[in-house]
Amino acid sequence: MGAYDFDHAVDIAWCPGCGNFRILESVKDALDELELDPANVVFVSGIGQAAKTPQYLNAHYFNGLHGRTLPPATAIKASNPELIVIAESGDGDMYGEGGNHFMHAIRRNPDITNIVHNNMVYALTKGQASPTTRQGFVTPVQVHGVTQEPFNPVAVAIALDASFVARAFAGDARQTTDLIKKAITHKGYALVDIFQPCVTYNKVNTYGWFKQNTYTLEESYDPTDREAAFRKATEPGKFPLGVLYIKEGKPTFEEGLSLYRQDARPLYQRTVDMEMLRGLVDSMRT
Amino acid sequence: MGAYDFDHAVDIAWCPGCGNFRILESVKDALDELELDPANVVFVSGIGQAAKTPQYLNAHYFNGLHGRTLPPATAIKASNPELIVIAESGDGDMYGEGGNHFMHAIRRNPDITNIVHNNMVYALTKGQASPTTRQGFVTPVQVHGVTQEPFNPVAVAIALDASFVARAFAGDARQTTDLIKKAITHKGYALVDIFQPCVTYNKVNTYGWFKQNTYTLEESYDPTDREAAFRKATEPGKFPLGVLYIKEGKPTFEEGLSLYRQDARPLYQRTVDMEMLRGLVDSMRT
Amino acid sequence: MSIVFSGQAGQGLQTLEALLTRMLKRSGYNVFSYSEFMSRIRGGNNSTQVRVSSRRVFSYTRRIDLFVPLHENAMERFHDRITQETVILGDRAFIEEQYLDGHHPVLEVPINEVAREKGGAVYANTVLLGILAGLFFVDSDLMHEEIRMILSGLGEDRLQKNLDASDEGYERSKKLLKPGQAAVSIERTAEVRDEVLTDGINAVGLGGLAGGCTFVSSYPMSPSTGVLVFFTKKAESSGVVVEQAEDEISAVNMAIGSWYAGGRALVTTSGGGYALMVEGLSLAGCIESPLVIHLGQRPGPATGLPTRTEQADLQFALYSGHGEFPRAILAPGTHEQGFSHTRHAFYLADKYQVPVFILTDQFFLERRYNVPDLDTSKVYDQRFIVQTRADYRRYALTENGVSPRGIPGFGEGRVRADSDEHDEDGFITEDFSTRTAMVNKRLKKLSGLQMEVFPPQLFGPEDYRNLVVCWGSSLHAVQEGLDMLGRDDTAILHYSQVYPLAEVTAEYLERAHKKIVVESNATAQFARLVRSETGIAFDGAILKYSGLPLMPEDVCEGLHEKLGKKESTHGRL
Amino acid sequence: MSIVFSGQAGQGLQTLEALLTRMLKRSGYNVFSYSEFMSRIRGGNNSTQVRVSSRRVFSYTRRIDLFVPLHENAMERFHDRITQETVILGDRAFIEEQYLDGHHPVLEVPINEVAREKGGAVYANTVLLGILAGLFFVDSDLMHEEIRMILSGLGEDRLQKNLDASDEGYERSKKLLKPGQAAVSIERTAEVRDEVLTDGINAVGLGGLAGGCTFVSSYPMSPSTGVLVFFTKKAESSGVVVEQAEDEISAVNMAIGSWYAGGRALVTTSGGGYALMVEGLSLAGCIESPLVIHLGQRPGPATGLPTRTEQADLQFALYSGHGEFPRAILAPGTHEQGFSHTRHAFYLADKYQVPVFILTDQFFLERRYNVPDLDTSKVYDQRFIVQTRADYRRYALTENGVSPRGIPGFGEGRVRADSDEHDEDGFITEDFSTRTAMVNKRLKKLSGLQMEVFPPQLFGPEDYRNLVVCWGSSLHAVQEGLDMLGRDDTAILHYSQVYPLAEVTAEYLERAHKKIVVESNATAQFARLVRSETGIAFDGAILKYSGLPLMPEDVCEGLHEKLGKKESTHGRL
Ligand SMILES: Cc1ncc(C[n+]2csc(CCOP(=O)(O)OP(=O)(O)O)c2C)c(N)n1
Ligand SMILES: Cc1ncc(C[n+]2csc(CCOP(=O)(O)OP(=O)(O)O)c2C)c(N)n1
Ligand code: SF4
Ligand code: SF4
Ligand SMILES: [Mg+2]
Ligand SMILES: [Mg+2]
Repeated sequence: MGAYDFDHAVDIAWCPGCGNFRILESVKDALDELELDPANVVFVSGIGQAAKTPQYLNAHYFNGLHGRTLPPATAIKASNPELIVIAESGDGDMYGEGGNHFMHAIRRNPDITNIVHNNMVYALTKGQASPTTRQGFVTPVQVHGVTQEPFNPVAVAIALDASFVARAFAGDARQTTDLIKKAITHKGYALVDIFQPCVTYNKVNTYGWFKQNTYTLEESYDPTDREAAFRKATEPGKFPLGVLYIKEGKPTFEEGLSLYRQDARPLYQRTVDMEMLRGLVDSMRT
Repeated sequence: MGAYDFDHAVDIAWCPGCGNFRILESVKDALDELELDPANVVFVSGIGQAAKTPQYLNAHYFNGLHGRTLPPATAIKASNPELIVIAESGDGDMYGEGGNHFMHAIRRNPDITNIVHNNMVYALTKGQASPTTRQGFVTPVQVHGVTQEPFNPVAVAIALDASFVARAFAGDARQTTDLIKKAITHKGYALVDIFQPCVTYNKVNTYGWFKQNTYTLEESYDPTDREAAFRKATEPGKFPLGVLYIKEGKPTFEEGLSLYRQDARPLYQRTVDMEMLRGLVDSMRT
Repeated sequence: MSIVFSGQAGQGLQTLEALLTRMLKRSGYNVFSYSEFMSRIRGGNNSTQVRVSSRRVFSYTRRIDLFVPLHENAMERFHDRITQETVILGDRAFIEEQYLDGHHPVLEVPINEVAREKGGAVYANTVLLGILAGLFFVDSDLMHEEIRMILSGLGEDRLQKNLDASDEGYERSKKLLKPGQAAVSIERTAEVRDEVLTDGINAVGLGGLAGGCTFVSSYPMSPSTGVLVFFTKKAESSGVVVEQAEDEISAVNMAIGSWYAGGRALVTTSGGGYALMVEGLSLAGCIESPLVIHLGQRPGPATGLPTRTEQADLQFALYSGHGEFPRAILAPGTHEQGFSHTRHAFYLADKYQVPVFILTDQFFLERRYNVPDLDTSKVYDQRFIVQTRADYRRYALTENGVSPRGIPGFGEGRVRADSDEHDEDGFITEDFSTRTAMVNKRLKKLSGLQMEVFPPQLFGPEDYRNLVVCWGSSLHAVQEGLDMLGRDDTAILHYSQVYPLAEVTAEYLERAHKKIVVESNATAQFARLVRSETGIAFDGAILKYSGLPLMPEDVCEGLHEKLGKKESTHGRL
Repeated sequence: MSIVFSGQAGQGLQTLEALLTRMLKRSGYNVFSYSEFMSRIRGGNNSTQVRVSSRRVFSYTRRIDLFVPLHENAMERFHDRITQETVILGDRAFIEEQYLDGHHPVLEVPINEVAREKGGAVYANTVLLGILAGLFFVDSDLMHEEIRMILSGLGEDRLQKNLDASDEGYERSKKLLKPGQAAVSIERTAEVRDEVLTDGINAVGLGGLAGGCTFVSSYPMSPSTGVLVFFTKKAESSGVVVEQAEDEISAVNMAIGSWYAGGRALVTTSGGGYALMVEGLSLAGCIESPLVIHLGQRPGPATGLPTRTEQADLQFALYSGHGEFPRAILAPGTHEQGFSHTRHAFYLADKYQVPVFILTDQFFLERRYNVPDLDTSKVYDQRFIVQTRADYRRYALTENGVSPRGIPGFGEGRVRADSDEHDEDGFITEDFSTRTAMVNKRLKKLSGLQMEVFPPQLFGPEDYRNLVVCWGSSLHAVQEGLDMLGRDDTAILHYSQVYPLAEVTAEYLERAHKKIVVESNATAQFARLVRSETGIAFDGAILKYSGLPLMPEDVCEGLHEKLGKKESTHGRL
């Protein structure tokens, strides 16, 4: 039993065979292998099937609103930089409803890990298209098949000069675990977009399909080359798995907060400086 | 007097010398040169200094909410594809508050023109940083200077495989006019990000600065090469002006709407099909 | 008669519900059905209630006459509803020990074994359908027809297996009853056979089409997604632009944009999604755009109980949006009203250029029953847009506050819509007296809206002693609950429009000795609204907010408690 | 004495306002100032009113004693406020013909010419400052000191030119008055010199610091941006994380995230921005997060009048958010309350784990006057978080509905916050009785909030015949307006907390013969709230919604009309 397992049985609300189970295991393995104390680990999620993940591991969690995973995650890290913060949710949550936060969190570069279960569908609401749904995919709302360009999260993240961009496939547990570990240890915002088969609402992008349509980046691949990364991120055909892009040396959001430079204490340990306050009021007398 | 000029004096609420005046003229010139009937042209804007532009030319306008320029623009075009729709607003409006719509409008690809006055600042609210503000820029809210990565709209648009991406500088009226004309005649979503000096709140990115920090793309530049476009969009140093990227042959949003295939009439000309309705109700008897 | 199946998500209860209700209705029974289900795609425990009756039935009842457990823990959540009168039908393996004590009527059928014999566990539902068809004396040809209809997508082989499974169930039903035990004896009515079987989703959707809806932009959210799906299905045949937006903010701004350009747009959403539309509502208020909002309520706050029901967003719908502007809120109580009120919403929105809400809830949308007809003869197709002249002014000041509405592309004029305060032309202004005039102009429209209010409907004696007030989807539970209580000194006043509040309200309330409000929320929101308008307070409230629909039993017990013992009333005795 | 300068955006009126009010206060005058300005950066027409008095002055008055036009159309918007008593001071070129008819007292000073002589038109403001310093007998050293202080950023050369310009103005003032014309004779008070001169922005900001605020996330929006800027300026010295979010949705979700992790967070916004926070409010309600929202009202709907004032978001603040959960709404009337109530908001939010609003408006935030002190001795620094044990349960059911609040990183336990309905541990549940228990738990907190309500303040005779009720920023205009009317049978009841509504309300209202409400909105929202809680209707309402602040004259005239001629009252005659 790992540090993140419960000591009692848990009723998991996912379908048997769902890729989410694999991701849950990979996440727990990554945390265990990094020997992170669950008392310091906070999961932040939105709403959706993927967003239920934090319920099933024994850490802190903040299960907020659909699409609003990154703002609280950023704030939690900024309010107590000692915490390890993992923002984990679905493709609809992160790239659809939450698309604006996705872009601006990347710009802000908080030291958090952003895990996205990319099943190319809105599963919890029963199978509508998500931003990453491939063209032609038929759903109850997209009755003639999706016509829009699928959202390419890794290309957009690279265009935003994100500090860490990786892609994984839930079916490859070892690689997924390793990528999550790298993302957690990376300093700065780290995206791990994970292909996740939804066995109920996505009968096209199955385990087999993902297996056939992905490959692992060569050892020689240099993730610090932005242009090459963009090429990889947008190349037609199979999707590359691995760390696509790393921008080294970016300062994090928390590092930019001047108040921690003089005093590293997290916010909850601080009290009102009465003298400072008195001084401020008195300065308004003259 | 052009077709878009009023026959009476207009009190324009901009500062003397503001780049917005130049853009206003370029827009009117483009429309005049294309001989577009103002009765068919609809401007859609949000809130901000840039967003006031439609007030100052004699066409239809929908001046909606801050950040919400693209959704109504998309819907107006979809409700009456015969209209020419121009979504025009500021950088804060389009890339900050409205960032999610920016991404998803590009994916949807309505046949509209999206003009963004990029002055790298929130002008109407008195000088806070906008998403495109350069690092180090000091404002009343960013007192130590902006630390975040500036938002690169053209790179993001290319990452989203936008159908037309151009960049202009308000100081070059002829080029700006030409780019707007190209954007309007282009079929599909067309972005024209225009560098616009704000003489009041941006004392760094001035006319002179923009002049020094931009150059026009070589004649030989091939805007259909996505990788090259991304390189241009992200290259350090001076900003290239001109058409950065064109993705040919993308179907537009309106073309994807099945109802227009059988019947091209705009929505306002349609009436309820009573027999169809009766039929639907009767089908629920058995 | 109330039948309840209890199964897991993914077991196909919804198909069974559809098959059974259609089949029974076509056999001449009045039917009602409602499924309560968890916010998960597989597992857990869900249940469907189907009521079959010689009279019309519209509400979800606590009572269970026939209970069918379909998986291992199927009875766990029902201990308080299974009585010694409840017949338990099904696999012995799914019936809890305590009910096999001989004091509970049990009809054992090895449904799963039979299903497996017929090709697999997936055929359990059709075996059960067959059993029930037998018990209700349904014609087996009709049963086959329905199966062919609903399961047509399965392919010939699996279709045939389903037919065989149903036949086997049908056969078994004959042997189920011991000699002397009566089969089901509910009267059938010929007229019912041809009635319209509908849920709230279809009623609202069809009402939208009747109202001339041509544009729907929304973001999926339970329980409102069904209406989006409805329009998608009908998009082509009826000329409706349907778009799944990237978020609710986009959805509402698209809808307003569409109205501006001549569309007649609807958004469908639930509380959390509506929360994101609130700024858009205020935009519609300011630019005087029509807007139709279908708000399907579910329990909050925040994500709450995504697949459950509640009526707790009345105040939110009424007071949301910054600034002051008029609106109307319709709250249909019946499926006929779901249809007619949605149609009416388009009329009101267009005529007065204001946002209009159709306030339903998960129970309203998902429950299904037969109605004689949805009256399509009153198709609403009046258009309020004008062809503009060159001197057109979008916000011309008029007597009643309504300015002729032009759209771009139709006429000579320019159509300027502005979210800033504007003058009659639509240009931004900061003139203080224009501002005051524009506020007055917008608010004046309330008088027009007030004149067209749907009055509340009174059920029961005109000379009531007690008055039970309810709104929206609660109507039927209140009616049946009062029937159960059997008091003839008590009437029901039901509101299918909650704002503007009908002016007769005070008159009705003042005539009552005791006034009880019944709502599916925790704070009696409608009572508060009534008090804010009339000053009148209720004497009691029956409130439910567990997430389950209000049941007749809740009402009956609540009224019993509030009204005391039945008094000899009315001189009628 | 009421002075009004009328100039264009970009002419530096705000600097003049700061210089003048500081200087006059330090000379021993009571001062009040308020600028009304357009939503543009250059041009148009703005004006600043500075009132100078021997008594405390707090309100914006229609009366103008001294009018200074500073550009060509400077008088256009003031025809109805410039009377034959109004002294017009300034450049002849800016004074309209009609006022040069000899019936209006005019003090011609070629301010611009003098400024140009001193180095350029930009020095006009300091010339004017000098003139006023002279008229008010301000010590010229003090004047110089203030100029050095406020204009320190300009560099030595321009600073010196400003000083010279002011001296020249000072000199000129001596020659302005004809023999026999009196200079200004207002009594000065030594104590005033050392008082605190503050606007609402600083009062609220300092109150936030006193309340222990450590996190501010917001998006710029007039008139609330000032509070964001306040915290930015103080961020380092006081340990506050301040972040400009990409939108208001992010801002509110960040703030809630910060509370979860041990911060004490505030968002500052206006109606349109708050509209986007409404889903977040409901989130705070569900996960029982504290949250402090500074909502600076401006006229809506939609973009409305961005730089003007109104009190029209009371109902919106009260009923926004889907689902049902408690909240509190404070509406400070004075700057002292701006300070103390903001501090109190953090206390309430933290103690009850609910969202708390500080409902101000543009007028409240921008007006400036001297107060004796802001009482920092009552610094609030109580923390309500607990160190968790291993068996910690975030939503433990308790007597008063409040569960001990743990945060991650402080203790052994796990802190689980869930926007779905949850059990005591914070895990998602669909159990109906747990749901009901959790709704009850959350709503129970209302009783606690009710017990800590700020009671309304009564001004005037205890045995009043008429009662004038107001809330928030309207207090002073009502007080001065009633003073003008001079009725001693009428009292004022002012609410600085509008929700929960103080229970004494009915008692106060019932004692009045006539009850008049005064609000800066069009629909009398507070009156509606009072009626919804007490059933009591007001006899009349004085409402203003032009975008300008409520003025004493509005109140005086309104009361005169509603109360009729002054009656012989009270037995005191
Ligand atoms: C504001 C809001 N809008 C809509 C919803 C309904 N909703 C819940 S989950 C979801 C989609 C989930 O899709 P995704 O994030 O891809 O997660 P998945 O279920 O596929 O894992 C939606 C639309 C909501 N809860 N809140
Ligand atoms: C919901 C909402 N939030 C904030 C504002 C306030 N606001 C008006 S304009 C603006 C920024 C404008 O910046 P930009 O779009 O770059 O336009 P500019 O004035 O620079 O041309 C802001 C924050 C608003 N009107 N609505
Ligand atoms: S619906 Fe799809 S994503 Fe959800 S649990 Fe089932 S398989 Fe997984
Ligand atoms: S503030 Fe800047 S953007 Fe606005 S009008 Fe002035 S110069 Fe132009
Ligand atoms: Mg998904
Ligand atoms: Mg800008």
